[in-house]
Amino acid sequence: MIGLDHYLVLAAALFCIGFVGAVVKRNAIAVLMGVELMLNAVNLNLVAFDRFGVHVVPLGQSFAVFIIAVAAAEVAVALAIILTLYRRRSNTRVDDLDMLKW
Amino acid sequence: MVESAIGLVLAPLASFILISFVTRRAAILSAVISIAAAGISFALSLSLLVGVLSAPAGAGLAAGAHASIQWLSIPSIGRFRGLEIAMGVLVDPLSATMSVIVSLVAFLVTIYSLGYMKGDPGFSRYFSYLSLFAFSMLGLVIADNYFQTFVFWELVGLCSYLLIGFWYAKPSASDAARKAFVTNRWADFAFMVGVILLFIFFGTFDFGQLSSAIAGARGSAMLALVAALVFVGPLGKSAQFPFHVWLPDAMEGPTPVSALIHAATMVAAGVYLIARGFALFQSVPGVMETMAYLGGFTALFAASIALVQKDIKRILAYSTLSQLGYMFMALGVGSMSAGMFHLTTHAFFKALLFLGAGSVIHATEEQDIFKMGGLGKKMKITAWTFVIGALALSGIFPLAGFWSKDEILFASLSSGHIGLYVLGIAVAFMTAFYMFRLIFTAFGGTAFGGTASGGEPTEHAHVHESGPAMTIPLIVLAVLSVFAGLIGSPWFQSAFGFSFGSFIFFGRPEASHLDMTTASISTVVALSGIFLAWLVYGKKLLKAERIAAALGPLYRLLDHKFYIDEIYAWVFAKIMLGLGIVFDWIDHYIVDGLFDGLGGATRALGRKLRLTQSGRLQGYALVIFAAVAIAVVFISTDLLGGFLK
Amino acid sequence: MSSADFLALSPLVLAAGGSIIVLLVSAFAGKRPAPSFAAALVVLALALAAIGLAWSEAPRAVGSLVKIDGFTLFAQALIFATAFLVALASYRYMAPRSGEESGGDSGGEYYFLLLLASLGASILAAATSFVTLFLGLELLSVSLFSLIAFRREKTIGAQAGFMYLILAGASSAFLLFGMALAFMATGSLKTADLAAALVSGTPDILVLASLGLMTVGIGFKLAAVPFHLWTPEVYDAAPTPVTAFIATVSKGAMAVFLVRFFAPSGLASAGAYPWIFAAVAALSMFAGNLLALRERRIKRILAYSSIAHIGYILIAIIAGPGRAAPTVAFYLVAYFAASLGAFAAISALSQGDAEHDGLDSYRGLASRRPGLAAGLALAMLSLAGLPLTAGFMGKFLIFAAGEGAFLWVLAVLLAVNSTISIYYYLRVVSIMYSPAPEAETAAGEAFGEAAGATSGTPRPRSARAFGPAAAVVIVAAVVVIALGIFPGPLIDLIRSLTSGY
Amino acid sequence: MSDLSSLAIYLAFVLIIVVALMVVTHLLGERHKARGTGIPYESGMLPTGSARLRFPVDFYLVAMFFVIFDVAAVFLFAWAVAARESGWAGYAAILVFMIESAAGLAYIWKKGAFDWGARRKREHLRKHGYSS
Repeated sequence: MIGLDHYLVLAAALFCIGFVGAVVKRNAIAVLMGVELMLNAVNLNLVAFDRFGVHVVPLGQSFAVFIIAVAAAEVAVALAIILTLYRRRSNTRVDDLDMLKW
Repeated sequence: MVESAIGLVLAPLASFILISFVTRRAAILSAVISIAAAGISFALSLSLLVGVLSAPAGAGLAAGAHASIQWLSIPSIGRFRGLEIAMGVLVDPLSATMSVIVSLVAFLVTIYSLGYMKGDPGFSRYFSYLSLFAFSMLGLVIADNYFQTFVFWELVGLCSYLLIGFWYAKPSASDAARKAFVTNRWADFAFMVGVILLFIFFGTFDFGQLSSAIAGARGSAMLALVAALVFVGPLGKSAQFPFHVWLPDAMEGPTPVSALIHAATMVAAGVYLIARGFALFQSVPGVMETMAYLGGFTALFAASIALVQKDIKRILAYSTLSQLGYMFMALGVGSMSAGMFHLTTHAFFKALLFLGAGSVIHATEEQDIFKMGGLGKKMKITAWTFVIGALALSGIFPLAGFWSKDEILFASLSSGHIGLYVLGIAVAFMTAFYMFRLIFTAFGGTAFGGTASGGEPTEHAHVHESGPAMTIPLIVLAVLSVFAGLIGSPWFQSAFGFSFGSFIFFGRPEASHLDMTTASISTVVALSGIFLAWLVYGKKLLKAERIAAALGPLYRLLDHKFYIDEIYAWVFAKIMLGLGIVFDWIDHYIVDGLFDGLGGATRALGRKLRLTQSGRLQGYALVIFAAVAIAVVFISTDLLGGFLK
Repeated sequence: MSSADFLALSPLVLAAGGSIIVLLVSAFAGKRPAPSFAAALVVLALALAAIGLAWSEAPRAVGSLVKIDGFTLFAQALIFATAFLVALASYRYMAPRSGEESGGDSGGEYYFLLLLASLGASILAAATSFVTLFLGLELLSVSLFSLIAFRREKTIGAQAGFMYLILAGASSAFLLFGMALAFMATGSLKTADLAAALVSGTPDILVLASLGLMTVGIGFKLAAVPFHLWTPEVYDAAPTPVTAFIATVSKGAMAVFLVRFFAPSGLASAGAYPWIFAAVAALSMFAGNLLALRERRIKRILAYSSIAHIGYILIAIIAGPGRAAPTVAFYLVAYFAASLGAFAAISALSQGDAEHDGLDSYRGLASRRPGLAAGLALAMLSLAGLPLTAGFMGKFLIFAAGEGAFLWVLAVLLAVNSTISIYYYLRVVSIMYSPAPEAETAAGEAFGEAAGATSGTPRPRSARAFGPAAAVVIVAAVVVIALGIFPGPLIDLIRSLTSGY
Repeated sequence: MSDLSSLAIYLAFVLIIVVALMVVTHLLGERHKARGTGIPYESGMLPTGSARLRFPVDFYLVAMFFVIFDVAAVFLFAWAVAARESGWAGYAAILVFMIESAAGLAYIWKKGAFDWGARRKREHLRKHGYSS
């Protein structure tokens, strides 16, 4: 029987994979995907708590829906910014974001 | 009485506003307004003094008037302690006397500036600052609580900043201004902490309420802490030993400013504040002892530096430090009367000396005394008034300085501080020596006294006496320097039934006296100082160079002012900026370094981690992660029993 | 939703609806940003006016999502007013950049995004639930990503926007993870339930872990050490008015939320948690001030100084119920006014193409633009906490709130830090008031006598005399002075509004 | 406090996995760097040109719009499930939501985001502004 623990471990693993992805990857889109993975790990957590908790109202699920929507907005803005950068620099590697160094 | 007190503060403020916004293009009008405002303040302060004097004799600090309004009131709710801050005026002998000194010197200096600043492009701006300063200083003097005092305290600091850096095109001037401000802020930081602690312990800022509250708390450790912290504020403003570095540099400002702010009034504000809060300091013997010895030390320290200075204003600046040290010493040995008396007389003769120096600088455009010489013949009024000021400063009978210095020496002796007494005598000797070194070099002899020359002789051909706007204040101050001391003399006591000591005092009125032993010792010492200066610089029987060479390292030490500036610069550069570098380093390199470190560890395996190449963005993310880990672990210690509980 | 609910939410509703209108205006009303600008100002003014309507219903909890009370309304009014001033300061700054470079866009979206960001901040300031906290936060963040990257002709802005986006995304993921854990521990998404769990006996490890994780999201928005690393770069790269917005509204809203979160329970009794805040406060103060000492660019100086100011505000927040709310409210007003004044002055100087950022370009400013120099100097002095400025009263109130042994150390550190900060604030001032290296002749006097000297040399277009940004500088200066001399009325107002805290 | 230990383990997992993943990525990753390592394998043929062709930017735009409006549907479904229970208030709320979505749609339409087929026209517009 799959219980809460399984979901939690999965969510934690997802969160970590996402974080490592965000930290390790060189491609801006991959970094973005890492961040999105972290958010989805949270969604998994919320839904699992909702399912295994004793709540009458599916609070966790509805919260997850909001998170998904916000994540989509974030991705849209991120892609727009990446596109702007891409047009100018013709690649999307994060380590080229070095103009901010001084 | 309260109305006059408010009026005397507001007149310069009105002048400041008027000059800044209306008459800033009309230079002469600005000066007239400023002078008029200072005159009004002076007249009103005289009326205050008369009012206080007409109170029954022996009323002491109780004579006068007190009025205040609630400025800020936050009632307490729950754990939030209420905050009641009043703004008020306190008129008593102390504040009345001080306001007379301040407004009188301000009045004279404003008139003097008319001549001194003539033709300066910032003429109006100068007078507006001067009025702003008069407002702030008078506001400080009549404040009835620590909070208001602090506000005006900072404001005079700001004026001092503005005026030292008045010729801001000169880098040394703006550097000096910043140095003065920042040094004072360090002292004010302790002062502020002290004041707020005071409020938290006693629930009020009011001087009157505090002095009765403090009486009930004598001997407690927190009172000692508060007194020590508050004491640091005056140390900064009066430029006592660890904070003295800003005052000599402050001479970059126009000379009348040095006379008003950095000799007569603002630097004396520290002494005034100690007198104001004497109840607080007096209840902590440790602070009083520190005050006495620190003052004595500064007096000796500064006087010794003054011995070798060449710049006329710097000599006077170190002399001011030294005299302020005297005042601290007087207060420290418990004689508020002597301290305030010396403040009064010093205000007159030191303002005179500075204005005299200004007159010389104005005429010769030179500050090095060894490039002057023979000025006595060309500038008779300046020279004679300068000599009077120097005699008064040296404490020659019966000039002002004699009486007040004698009070201080007597007070230190009678309170059992033999060491301080000896120190005071030594300082008196040095004072007489460096003042007459100055006079014999600059005013005596022929043009270019002969020791060090540099300019062409023709340069001084045009030197002539300054105009009446400058000489009249000199004469007035010279008269005051001669006679002001008499109000503390036994003769005055017997003639009018009261004297300085029975007018301003703490605890018990202090009788005026003329102790023949101390008086004659100090006079002899001062005269011998003058004599030595005459031998070296007047007659040139002893060669100054040879003395300097003989003293070698000591001379160098004095010439470099004991290297205090260098030490502070080192501390700032090494410690403050060093810490900045450390934080900078953490921000820039720990992040990269994390990766380099990881990379270094794995390089042995044949390949760098890919994240070594990644940008700083990801480094930042990793720092966030590390912070989370630390936070979670730290919080969780609560569950494991918790080392914090 | 009852009509009372609607009234209580009317500022938010107006801002939300208005932002849609501004968006449409920006697309349909021609090529100039002016219509959008005007529409945004009207919407903000209406939202500000609606605060009065909402006040008639306060305090009122709308569901479990938001609670409209005096403190919230105060914060919202502050946010909208600040956004209004930021919009004013932006107009000329953004104007030359839109139109030519960006392929014909009106650039009006800028004002839409600004509105949206202030809406997010207002929601954040009213949040009583994790859902509204998150939504407000993200509304604010997502708008800021676009605002930071708004100037498409500059890659550096896009880079900073992307960096901010990734870091904000990651930190809000941590925040959300914390919320999920709190949801599990308490079975509710109300912030009050988490706060209650925090003080009830020995807290669950879930509760503590969730707080630890949420600290990241909160700390990131506040830019407190060690979550501050993005600050200098984003401040530097973002358009100056946006920087002003980040420094004020974005941080202030989160500070208000924190105060409200800890108001009922008392952070001081929450085990090790206050220690974390204390450490963060101390680190922020020192890091901010010491890093600013070495900086030579004014926007970065202000970035570091904002880190230090968050440290000061955190002290007030730790002070707990009864003290935190009024102190933070006053400090925010003082800090907002001074920051806005400084950034608006920089914006006013940076019109045209050249960004006025290096300290050296401020040399002799006092003789070229005496008014702006005076405004900037006043802002600096207020940030430094000099008496008779709002900043002094703010610091003083924090100091007075720091009663009690635990906070004393912090209060003293505050005093030490405000002394250190004098160094770099004063450096800016004295550079402005020193003569310009190239124009020795014109540098003579700044004060009246300068009129003849400067009128001879023609001013460049960028130095156009008076614009909306200059008006913002004046407003800020007036507020700074007024609060420094007569803080009483505002404090009374704040106290009556925050009586529930 | 049984959940305590399990959660401690849970937290430990979080930490361990992060570290483990970082170690594993570099342990398993390619480590040799011969000449041909970086070249894509094309059945022995040397590749000509990059495999990564530049897609027209419009694809990304459409993808983005799809994501945004697709996610909006989530709210519609959620509302639809509870449409009866939520009553008129729910209806009003979803109506506001739809109006806002429509406004967004109107905005991007006006901005010309949907003219991606008519490449020429778009280019022309970009040059001369969107006035026509």
